[in-house]
Parts: sequence; C-alpha cells; structure tokens
Amino acid sequence: MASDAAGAAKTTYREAMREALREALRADDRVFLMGEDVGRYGGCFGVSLGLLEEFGPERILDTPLSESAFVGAGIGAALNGMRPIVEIMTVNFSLLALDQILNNAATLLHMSGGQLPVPLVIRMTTGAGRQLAAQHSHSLEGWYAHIPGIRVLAPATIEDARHMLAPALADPDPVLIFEHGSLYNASGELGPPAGPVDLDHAAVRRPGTDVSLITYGGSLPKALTAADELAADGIDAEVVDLRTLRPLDGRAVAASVARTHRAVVIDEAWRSGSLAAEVSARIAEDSFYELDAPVERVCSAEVPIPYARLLEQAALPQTADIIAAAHRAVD
Amino acid sequence: MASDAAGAAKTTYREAMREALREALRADDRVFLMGEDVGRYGGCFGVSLGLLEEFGPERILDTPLSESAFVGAGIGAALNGMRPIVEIMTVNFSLLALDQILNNAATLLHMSGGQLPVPLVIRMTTGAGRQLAAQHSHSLEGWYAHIPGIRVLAPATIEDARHMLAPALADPDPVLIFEHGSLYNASGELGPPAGPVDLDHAAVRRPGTDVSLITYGGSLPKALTAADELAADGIDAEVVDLRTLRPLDGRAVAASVARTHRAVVIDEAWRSGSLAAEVSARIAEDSFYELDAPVERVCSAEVPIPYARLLEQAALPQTADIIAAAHRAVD
Amino acid sequence: MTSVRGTHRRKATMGADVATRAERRGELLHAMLRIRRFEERCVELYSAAKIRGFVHLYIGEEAVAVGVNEALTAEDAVVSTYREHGHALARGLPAEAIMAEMYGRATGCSGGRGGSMHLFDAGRHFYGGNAIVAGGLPLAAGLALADRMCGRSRVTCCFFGDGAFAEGEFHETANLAALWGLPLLFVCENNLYAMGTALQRHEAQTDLALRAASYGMAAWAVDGMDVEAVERAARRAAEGIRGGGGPYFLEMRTYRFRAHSMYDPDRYRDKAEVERWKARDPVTRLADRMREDAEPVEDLLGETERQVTEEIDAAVDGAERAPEEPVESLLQHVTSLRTEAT
Amino acid sequence: MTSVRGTHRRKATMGADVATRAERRGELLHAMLRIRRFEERCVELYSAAKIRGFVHLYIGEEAVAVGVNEALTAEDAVVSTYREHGHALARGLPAEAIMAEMYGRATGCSGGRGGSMHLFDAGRHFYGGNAIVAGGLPLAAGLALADRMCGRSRVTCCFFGDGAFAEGEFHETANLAALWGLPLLFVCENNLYAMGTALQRHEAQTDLALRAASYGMAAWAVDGMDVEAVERAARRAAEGIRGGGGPYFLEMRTYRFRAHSMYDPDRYRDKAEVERWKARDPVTRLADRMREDAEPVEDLLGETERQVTEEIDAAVDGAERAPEEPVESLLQHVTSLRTEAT
Ligand SMILES: Cc1ncc(C[n+]2csc(CCOP(=O)(O)OP(=O)(O)O)c2C)c(N)n1
Ligand SMILES: Cc1ncc(C[n+]2csc(CCOP(=O)(O)OP(=O)(O)O)c2C)c(N)n1
Ligand SMILES: [Mg+2]
Ligand SMILES: [Mg+2]
Repeated sequence: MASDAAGAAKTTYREAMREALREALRADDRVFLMGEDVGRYGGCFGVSLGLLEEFGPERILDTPLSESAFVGAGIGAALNGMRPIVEIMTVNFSLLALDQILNNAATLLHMSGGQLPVPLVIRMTTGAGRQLAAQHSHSLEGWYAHIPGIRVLAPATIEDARHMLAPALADPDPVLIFEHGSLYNASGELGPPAGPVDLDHAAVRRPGTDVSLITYGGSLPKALTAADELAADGIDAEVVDLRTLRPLDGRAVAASVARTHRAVVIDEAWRSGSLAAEVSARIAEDSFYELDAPVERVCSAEVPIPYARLLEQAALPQTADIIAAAHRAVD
Repeated sequence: MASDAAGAAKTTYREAMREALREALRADDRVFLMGEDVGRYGGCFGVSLGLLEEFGPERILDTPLSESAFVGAGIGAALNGMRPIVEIMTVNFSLLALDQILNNAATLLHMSGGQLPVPLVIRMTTGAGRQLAAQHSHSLEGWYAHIPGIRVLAPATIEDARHMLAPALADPDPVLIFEHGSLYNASGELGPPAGPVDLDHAAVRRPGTDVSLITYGGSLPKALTAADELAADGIDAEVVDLRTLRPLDGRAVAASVARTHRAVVIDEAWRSGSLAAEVSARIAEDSFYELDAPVERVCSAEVPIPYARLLEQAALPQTADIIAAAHRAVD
Repeated sequence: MTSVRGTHRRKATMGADVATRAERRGELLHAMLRIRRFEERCVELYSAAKIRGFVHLYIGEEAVAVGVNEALTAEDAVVSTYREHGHALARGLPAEAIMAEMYGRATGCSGGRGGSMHLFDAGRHFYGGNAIVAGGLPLAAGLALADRMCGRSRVTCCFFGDGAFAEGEFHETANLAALWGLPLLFVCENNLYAMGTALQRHEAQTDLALRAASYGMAAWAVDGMDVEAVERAARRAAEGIRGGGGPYFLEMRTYRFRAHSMYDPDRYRDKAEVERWKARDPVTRLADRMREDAEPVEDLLGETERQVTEEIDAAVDGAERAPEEPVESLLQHVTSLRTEAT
Repeated sequence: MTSVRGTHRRKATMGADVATRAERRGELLHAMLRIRRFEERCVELYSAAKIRGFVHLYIGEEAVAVGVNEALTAEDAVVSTYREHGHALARGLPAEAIMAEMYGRATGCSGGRGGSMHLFDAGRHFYGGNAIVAGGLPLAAGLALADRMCGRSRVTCCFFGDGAFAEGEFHETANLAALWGLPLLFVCENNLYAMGTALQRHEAQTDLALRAASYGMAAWAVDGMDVEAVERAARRAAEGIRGGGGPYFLEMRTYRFRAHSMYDPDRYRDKAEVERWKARDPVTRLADRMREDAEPVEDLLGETERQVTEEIDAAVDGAERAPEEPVESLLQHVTSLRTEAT
C-alpha cells in the first residue's frame, strides 16, 4: 500500500481484505483464520499471503479438504470463546458445509433458548466471469440470505473490504462475507477510515432521480458504469448498494424508489429465486403506490455457467442489459 | 385401498405414493428405490412399507447414512441406464447431498454439451407442523427451485401423489418431489386416473373472481379452508396450486391475477428469499397493470422453527393469516 | 477431578479416599435407574400427548452415559445427539428442566424451543442435542480446538451412533482431530442399528474401533452394558487426552431395548435378539454383581427407586405448572441483539 | 481385452501374441509423451490467452493415467477430476476434441461448455471432469452399481487426489462400495499435495492404502512413477473386480512437476524436493529401462516426438479453425426436452 501526502492510499480490494484480517488478528488474541490453503499457499486468491509468517501456524490454520468439518470446527471454537474467521475457498464448495451453517451456526442460539451465541465469521469468494465454468461460478449468497439467524455481507468497494470485517467480528452472531472474485484486483484510493461500517444499512453509491439501480457485490461496478452511460442519455440513475443481504435494508430500498419511482434490480444469481426476486417483491409490496413501472430484474441466464467466453458473457448480467432495463423502466 | 361401486377408492396420500412406487417398479425393470430405511423399516414415514417384500433387496436398497454418497450413486446409476428413485428422508438432510444435486445432477447435461442426461427422481419429505423443531422443519424446496436443469414437484393432493411419479420418471432429467409431512395421512377418494399428470402446468383448485390464493404443497389445504371461510364473508377466492415449482407456470399465475386483480401467495418457507418472493415478484413484474393492490405474502416467521406447539403454530402460516391477507388485498 | 452427576447427589472423587466400592456402585445404579425411570415416564407422557415431536429413548444404553460421565469434570464439554436424555441427566441437567423442555415450557432447558432432541445447558457445557446425524461431530472438534488454543486441559466428549459412523462428517472430524491432536473423546454408541438398518447393512467393516484406529488415534471397543467397564475405559481415555495424547475413540457395544422412536413399530429386529440383550441389562447386571460381591443391594434399590420416583414426580409436577413460553417471544434469540429485521 | 488409447494407434492385446516387450513399452512411452507434450503446449497457449479458466497440469503423473488405462477395456467407465487431460488422452479422447474444448469451441468434447476441468465423452464412457474435489466418487459408485444390477462385467475407474481422501465423500463412497461389493476401482493419485497443503498436513494417517484397507477392501500402494508397475497393479485389481472381488483401491505414489494450477506461484514446496521427484520422471525412467534392456529407444523417441508433435499441431490447428458455439445455443442442454422455461 502506497500512501500519498494527503493520507489516502492506493490499494486493492485484495490488500484491503488482508489489512482487515491483519488488523483483526493483531487486535484480538481470540481471532484466528482457518481454511484450506490460507497459510502456506497464502489463500487461493492470495488474500492471506504473509499472514502465516506474521502470526504463526497456531493462528493461521491450514485445514484438510473437509468443508463440513472445519466450518463446524469454527462453530465449536466460537462457542468456546474464540473469534474464528473461517475461509471457504468459494461459495461453490460451501454447499458441503451448508448443513453446519444452517443447522448449527444459524440455529444454535434460538434452539438453545438464547444460551449459545455463535460469534463466527465465514468468508468466501462468489461469482462468475473468469471462465471457471459451471462448478466454480455460482452466486448462491441469496440462499444464505434466506437463513434466519445469520448476517450476510457483500463488500463491493475497497472501503467495505477494508472496514466490514471489524464490525462483523464484533457481531455476536454468525456473519457470512461474500467477496466477488472479480473484485480482488480492483484498485483505488482508500481514504482514512470513516469509522466502522454500519452493517445494518445499504449505501447510495450515486444519487439520482429517474430510476433506482439496486445491486450489490460484483455487480456494483457494472451498475455504476451503466449509470454513467445512462447519464449521457439524460437518465439520472441512483445506484443503491445493498451491502448487507441479510437483514435486508428494505427502508433504504423503499426510500430510493420513493425518489425515483422506477427500479432495476441487478443480481448475478439465476433469476428465479434470486435475491433480486426478494428485492423486487419487496418493492412491489412496500412501494406499490410509488411505482410508475414494473420492477426490472437483470440476472444471470438460468443455465449452469458455461466455460466459453462468449457463452459465459452472454449468461451474465452486463452493463448493456442494465441500461436496456433502465430504459424499459423509464420509457 | 377400498373401492366403491363407482370405481372411486378411498385412500391416503401415503398409500397413493406407495401405489405409484409399486406401479413404477412393476412397469420398468430399470426402476429401483434407494435410501435410508426404505426397505426393512418400510420408509421413515411408512411410504415404502411392503415394497422390499414384493420387489426384493436388489430393487429396494437400504443405504448407510450417507446422503451425499447415495444421492451421487443415484446420479451415476441414472447415467448408466437405470431409472433410480432416491429417497432422502427429509429435506433437512438433503443439504448433505446438495452438492451432488446441484453440481452433478443438475449440471452434467449442460456441462457435457448435451451428452449426459440424468434421469433421476429424488423424493423427500418437507415442512413443519409436527413439533419436530428447528432441524426437522425446513421448507427448502424454494432453494431447489432456483437450480437450472432440474424439475421440482410438490404434489399437494392424493391424485398428484398417485400420478406424478410416472411422468417424473419419464422425464429424461432430474426431478425432485417434495412431499409435505402433514399430507401423508390425508385421505380421500382417488378417482380413476385422468391420464398422466401434466408436469408443466399449475392447477386451479377452486375458481374464484375476487382474489388469487397462490400456493403449493402442505399449504394447499389451508388455502382451500381459507377460501371457504372467505366465501362466507362474500369474498370469492381462486386457489391456484403451483404443483411444479420449477419450471414455474408463470402463465397460470398471470391468468389468475388477470381474473382477480389481487393476489396472496402462501408458502411455508421463511419469507425473505422464499419461493413466494419469486411468485410475488413475477406477479408484480408481469401483471403490473392488472394488479389492484400490492401482492400479499403469507410465509413462516423468520425463525428456526421452535418445538413448543404454540410457538410453532405462531411461526407457521395459518388459515387465519391467509384470510387476513386476503382481506387486506381486497379491501 | 469432580464427577458431574444428577441433582442432590454427593460428589464422588477418583481417589481411594471417600467412597467404598459399594457406595460407588450404588451411585452408578442410581444414575442409571434415574435415566431409566425418567424415560419410562416419558413414554407415559407421550401417550398422554403431554410430550410431542420425536422422542428417542435411551433405555438399555444407560451404562454408557453414566460410565462416561464419571470420567468427566464439570469443566469438560459434552456434545450429544437426539437420543440424549441419558447424556443430559448424567451430565447433571435437572430432571425438571428437561421435562419442562419436553413440555415445551418457558422453564425448559432450551426455553421450550428445542424439545426432546435439543436439550442444552451452556453452564454445564452441555452443547446439545443435535438431530442431524453426525452433525455434532465437527462442532465438538471446534470446542476441543478452542481448548487446545487456550491451553485449557478440558476434554470434549462427543456421543454419536453407529449410523453416524457412515456419514462423511465422522470421517472429516476423525481426520481433523487426529491430525491436530485435539482433546476430543469420541464415544460411538454402537447399538447395532441405525433406525431399522442393522450394522452389517450399513458398515462394510463392522469393527468400528478398528476402523477408527486407522486414523491414527487410540481406539477400543468396550462392553457398553457394563457401567464399570465403561467408566474404566472412559477414565483411561480421558487421562490420555488430558495428558496431551490427542483424541481417543471408544466404541461402546450397546443396545437399545425400545424402538428407535415413538413412531417405530420395530419390525426389523428379531424379538429373540432383543431378549438376549435384555438379559444383559446394565442395571440388573450391576445389581447382580453387587449381590455376587455380597454388597447390600435390595434396600439400596428400594431407596433408589423411591428417590428417583420422587425426583421425577417433582419434575413432572414442575413441568405441568410451568408457564408456556409466550408467543410474543417467538422472534427472541434469533439473533443476539437485534430482533430479526429481515 | 482391448486397451483403449490415443488416436491412430495400433491396439495392443494382453496375450503373448503380437507385441514384444519393446513394442509394448514403446506404446506406453508414446502415450505418456503425448500427454506431456500436449500439456506443454497448453502452457504456451495459456500464456497466449488462447486457453482460459483454471488449468491443472498432469505433467509428472503420466504413468498413472497410462498404466491404469492399460487395464481397462472400451466398455469400462472412467470418472475423473479437474486434472484430467491425462486421463482423457489415455482414454482415447481425440487431442483435437480436448484442445477445442479448452478453446471453448463448438467442436470441443463438451461443446465448449466445460473447458479444461470438464472434459466429457459419453461414447467412451468418460464421465468427466469434476471440479468439486471428491465430487466424482459418489457418481462412480452409481455407475458401478448400475453395472452390477445389470450383470455387466464392467469396471468403473475413479481417479481422485490425496486431498480428496479427506473429504466426507471419499469415506461415504468407500463404505458404500465395500459394503455392496461394487465393481469400482479407486485410483488415488497421491501427489503429496492438495494445492499447497502437504499430505502430512492434511492426513492424520499418511499411509492412504492402509486407511483404505480399513474399509475392508483390497488396497495397495503403487510406485506411480513406474508405468509398468502401475499397469501390473491396475490389471491385477481390474481382474479382481471383474471376478466379483468388489472394489479395489490403488494408492499411486506420484508427484506433479508443475504448480497446482496456472495461478499457483508454487511457494510451498522445496525446490530440492521437486528435483528429487523429477529424477524419477516416468518418461525418462521407462526410456532408461529400455536402454538397460538393450531395447532400441533413441529412434523410437525421435519418431514418437515427431508423431506427437504432428498430432498436437493438428489439434491446435483444428481448434483454431473450429467455430465458436453460437451464443443463441446458450440455453440448449439445460434440460433435455424443453428449453428451460422458468
Ligand atoms: C443426516 C441425517 N440423516 C438421517 C436422519 C434420520 N435419522 C435419525 S436417527 C437415524 C439413525 C441414526 O442411527 P445411529 O447413528 O446408530 O444412532 P441411534 O439412533 O442408533 O442412537 C436416522 C437415519 C437424520 N436425523 N440425519
Ligand atoms: C470441495 C472442494 N474444495 C476445494 C476445492 C479447491 N481445490 C481444487 S483442487 C484442490 C486440491 C485437491 O488436491 P488433491 O485431491 O490432492 O488433487 P491434486 O490437485 O493434487 O491432483 C483444492 C483445494 C475444490 N475444487 N472443491
Ligand atoms: Mg445406532
Ligand atoms: Mg494431490
């Protein structure tokens, strides 16, 4: 990280995550990082590079390939006084640990009548776009956002990558952090911290008056680009970054729609049953009398994501699709 | 099954499923049933009772407790010429096999460029209402309905329990059948078969003009009861049984809303990210100009389903909730 | 090391100081009978529709919970299954808290939210109550990991069945525990059946201790119908674990005398087989041994029955009079701080 | 039994009739070199951005795919991993179909939908190409189950890595296969690393054959750098399976000479360790053995290199000229009949 005179530093999303991890490990002895290849390899996407050297093998734990066991172990360690950060390489493999996440992490507190909070953070990569084909391109964070008892975060900016981890660790309940694979190399200035990120609220990334582009994670850059291009067409789009997928900030969504009266929801998941469906349903239900046009959804085609570049790009939401949807909503 | 003179037979949902299985096993040597305790125990809900005796252990296979392995084995057997019916005791345990279902069963056809269809049927029980508490009360069929490449069925009537299996087995692709646990003891007349069930279309179970109650599976009886009570209040409710959760029969939903202009969606899943969200979003998107009121959703409270009867009942959608929602929509 | 047992019972110590053999045996007998009678009452209450949901009885297997518990201290942790009344009672959860839980009452040990399959007691390090077969194993590894990280010398004891052995979670946890040398005591209750599926129909290698040993951990088979044998094995294992010897695996050869659950018509077992195992009833077996050793037992039995009945009567009474958890509290405890906004 | 090998190669038979030892070795050498050179070309093409996504090289492990394939007939089935170029080539998938797949072309063996990690060929019973570690194992059990049910004497051969051994799926599948006596050949490619995690850091018991044997199936460790040793072991195992001997497990002790994937900077291994293993290169080792046995090898090597280069040139050429899969076909093959309505 190179700092300039004003204190703003040029960094990447990956480095910002790493800094957040480093800070957390330094700040609290109870924090440790566990997952496949987080140590000697440095993390499958290089996020944890150097942490083993700095914190040693008792705090940076390489695990065997056994997602269910090490996620469950994270839950047990959280119950027993630690503050584990468990990395699952990607959301695709998290299915193997889903039983532990749903039936233990999310449920123990309630099922025990409030006796057993689980202060666990689970990080994983999500999303497509790098020609990794059907088994490595899922966007299943919407499934997790269906589960009561957990918090689901989707840092889409370098600031959020840097500053969401601390409040996530401070949450007494399980928090899942989804990092879109296409964001790791995103680089930019990281300003001085504006205080801990508020994990309960969505953020308006670009104010506008004509249409709300509502999105999160890896689709945020596309939505922002679309907004720029729409501006050239005379359409002033507001871009809302949900940031927290559970609990969903329905008020922020409704407030935006109250300003614009039109909405496009962008989500890289398959359309049917996506998180975008929930957002669309809420808008239609809660902002029915505000809406001037049907809500538009821009999602992935309902197909296992194919390898070939053209096919993959055709399957995923693109800036052009967002622009077209915004035009449909506005016209 | 006792037949009366007219050929109609009194039977239960459980017996209807069993008859369907028996018929399938008789009709096609490639069909076999596999799962935990389907044989000697007779199925954890008694559905397959007697089938081991009739068809022998080569066709009724008791498996070890290993959901991932035996579901995956069903996929492999389907690829290799068989027509397996795999029973997962309940949807709660299906999470342990979700990777196989999503990444193999649903994906192999597309990922192989069309070479590998997977003619597999997976049956499982779903739903709450019997005080089985948080780990045995999930309604996760909505998650499965998110997956491209599979078909998801929810037989809600004795007829559908009896007649959906044959077309499911005839489907060259994976079909998941969700049987709501509260339906097994439902009994009624089973008329002579009206031909194989059409798996692409929803069914209007009760025509009406004032409001559409859209539901499926274990919530259908509640919706029908609500419709009866609403009739007493002078509200003529139409009840739509989705039957097939994927592909969703959006046209039937739109057609009903075009008749009634008001909709209530009932779904036992947790509200956020439920299948009801998808249905609600579709109505709002596709029938925007037909709707006279916001769509209402009646779902489960967003809480791990508790054991205590009063708490459990408070968590689940009830007839009274449906009636109240219909009133809100109509008033 | 203090053993944790039922309510108002004198604490036994490992040393040769206090308890004579007869006294010790009397306590074991009491602990087992307490479970037995408690569950018999559950059956009645289930028939009377006071208790609902799934209920899985431990009757026949009492020696395992009681014997293992002797090796644990109040600081140790227990992770259990849906068949956990015995583990919970042995661990010292008040019978009334358990009974109230099965009644779905606010005073239940899980606030009425758990029922028979989900008993919890954080103070007693009793982590439940897991109804996903093998689902407690990874969690137990994590409890043990935290202890090791913090330099605590606790043991985490994880109970699970022979059926759970076939699940991937067992394998992953066994490997993790052996690899990392975790202070974890695996107690496999091999009652020869996973629901209706006999061991030889679900395990390729039915010698489970042998299989477990292949992970490189100490593993023995134990006569699970002999509470003293269980206690000896558990003590040896717990000592090994406390000494840094990593995980231990105990295969408890046992049997459930009742059906799998209240719904199970028990069609898959030979009646003669059940009778053969009943002849090895851990309660009568210990009583017989006391008789053989000329230890006074008849009065003791009578007194124990009386005490146990009294305790259970009080538990039922308490549960009957306990308040329902108010419906308004439904959303409480979904998350710790916020009332679940969604 | 006919062995299934690369294109335009003479079929070898098991009997003593046709092939001399030198000829057979020449064929093995050819098959290994074909994989080696194919993958070296992949590296070039990856650098030139012709190939994208994740690509995992098999270089160093060629003896395993080639030796095992010798024991399989055209009717047998193969289930593989994301590191499967070698398995696919040995199985007889045309180099051009594989190359076109990596180019994402319509003529690729998966219609461009799969890429390097998802090669398929239904006609050759090559069931891919699974990028979920251990995800192919349950599927392989099912293929074998269907064969047994239908009375076919096929073998299903499932390749997987040492890392996969730790996953629950391995355990569940091993138990199922051993319990049911399935005609399944487990081929564990133990290359000592799961990505950057060394075997002793992910397995409590690093003797994998020993662990596998605990399920009650025949299991041996094999020198995976010696193609003839691999072939012998695989033949013995396949014969055992065809004879109804149930599953067999072969631990192939091997090593990957390259990084885990194109993204891997390979920081976690000792360079000296890599060099030690390179000294056991299966290609040079076989060539050396031929020299020792005074079999003619220099001309053969030259000729083989020429043939292989020609084949790969043609494959690249074909892939370069092959059409893209049209974007309009995106929704095809999501389901068999309907175009996915949703
Ligand atoms: C993952 C999972 N699969 C299936 C079930 C249903 N089920 C509950 S108990 C049981 C048998 C378990 O047998 P075992 O582990 O031997 O324990 P036991 O009941 O004999 O004490 C089954 C199949 C479940 N609860 N969880
Ligand atoms: C379930 C799952 N977890 C993690 C990964 C990421 N991953 C891909 S390959 C690999 C290592 C596998 O090692 P091994 O089984 O030994 O095979 P090798 O790559 O050495 O051939 C990992 C961790 C994955 N693909 N699937
Ligand atoms: Mg058992
Ligand atoms: Mg490896």
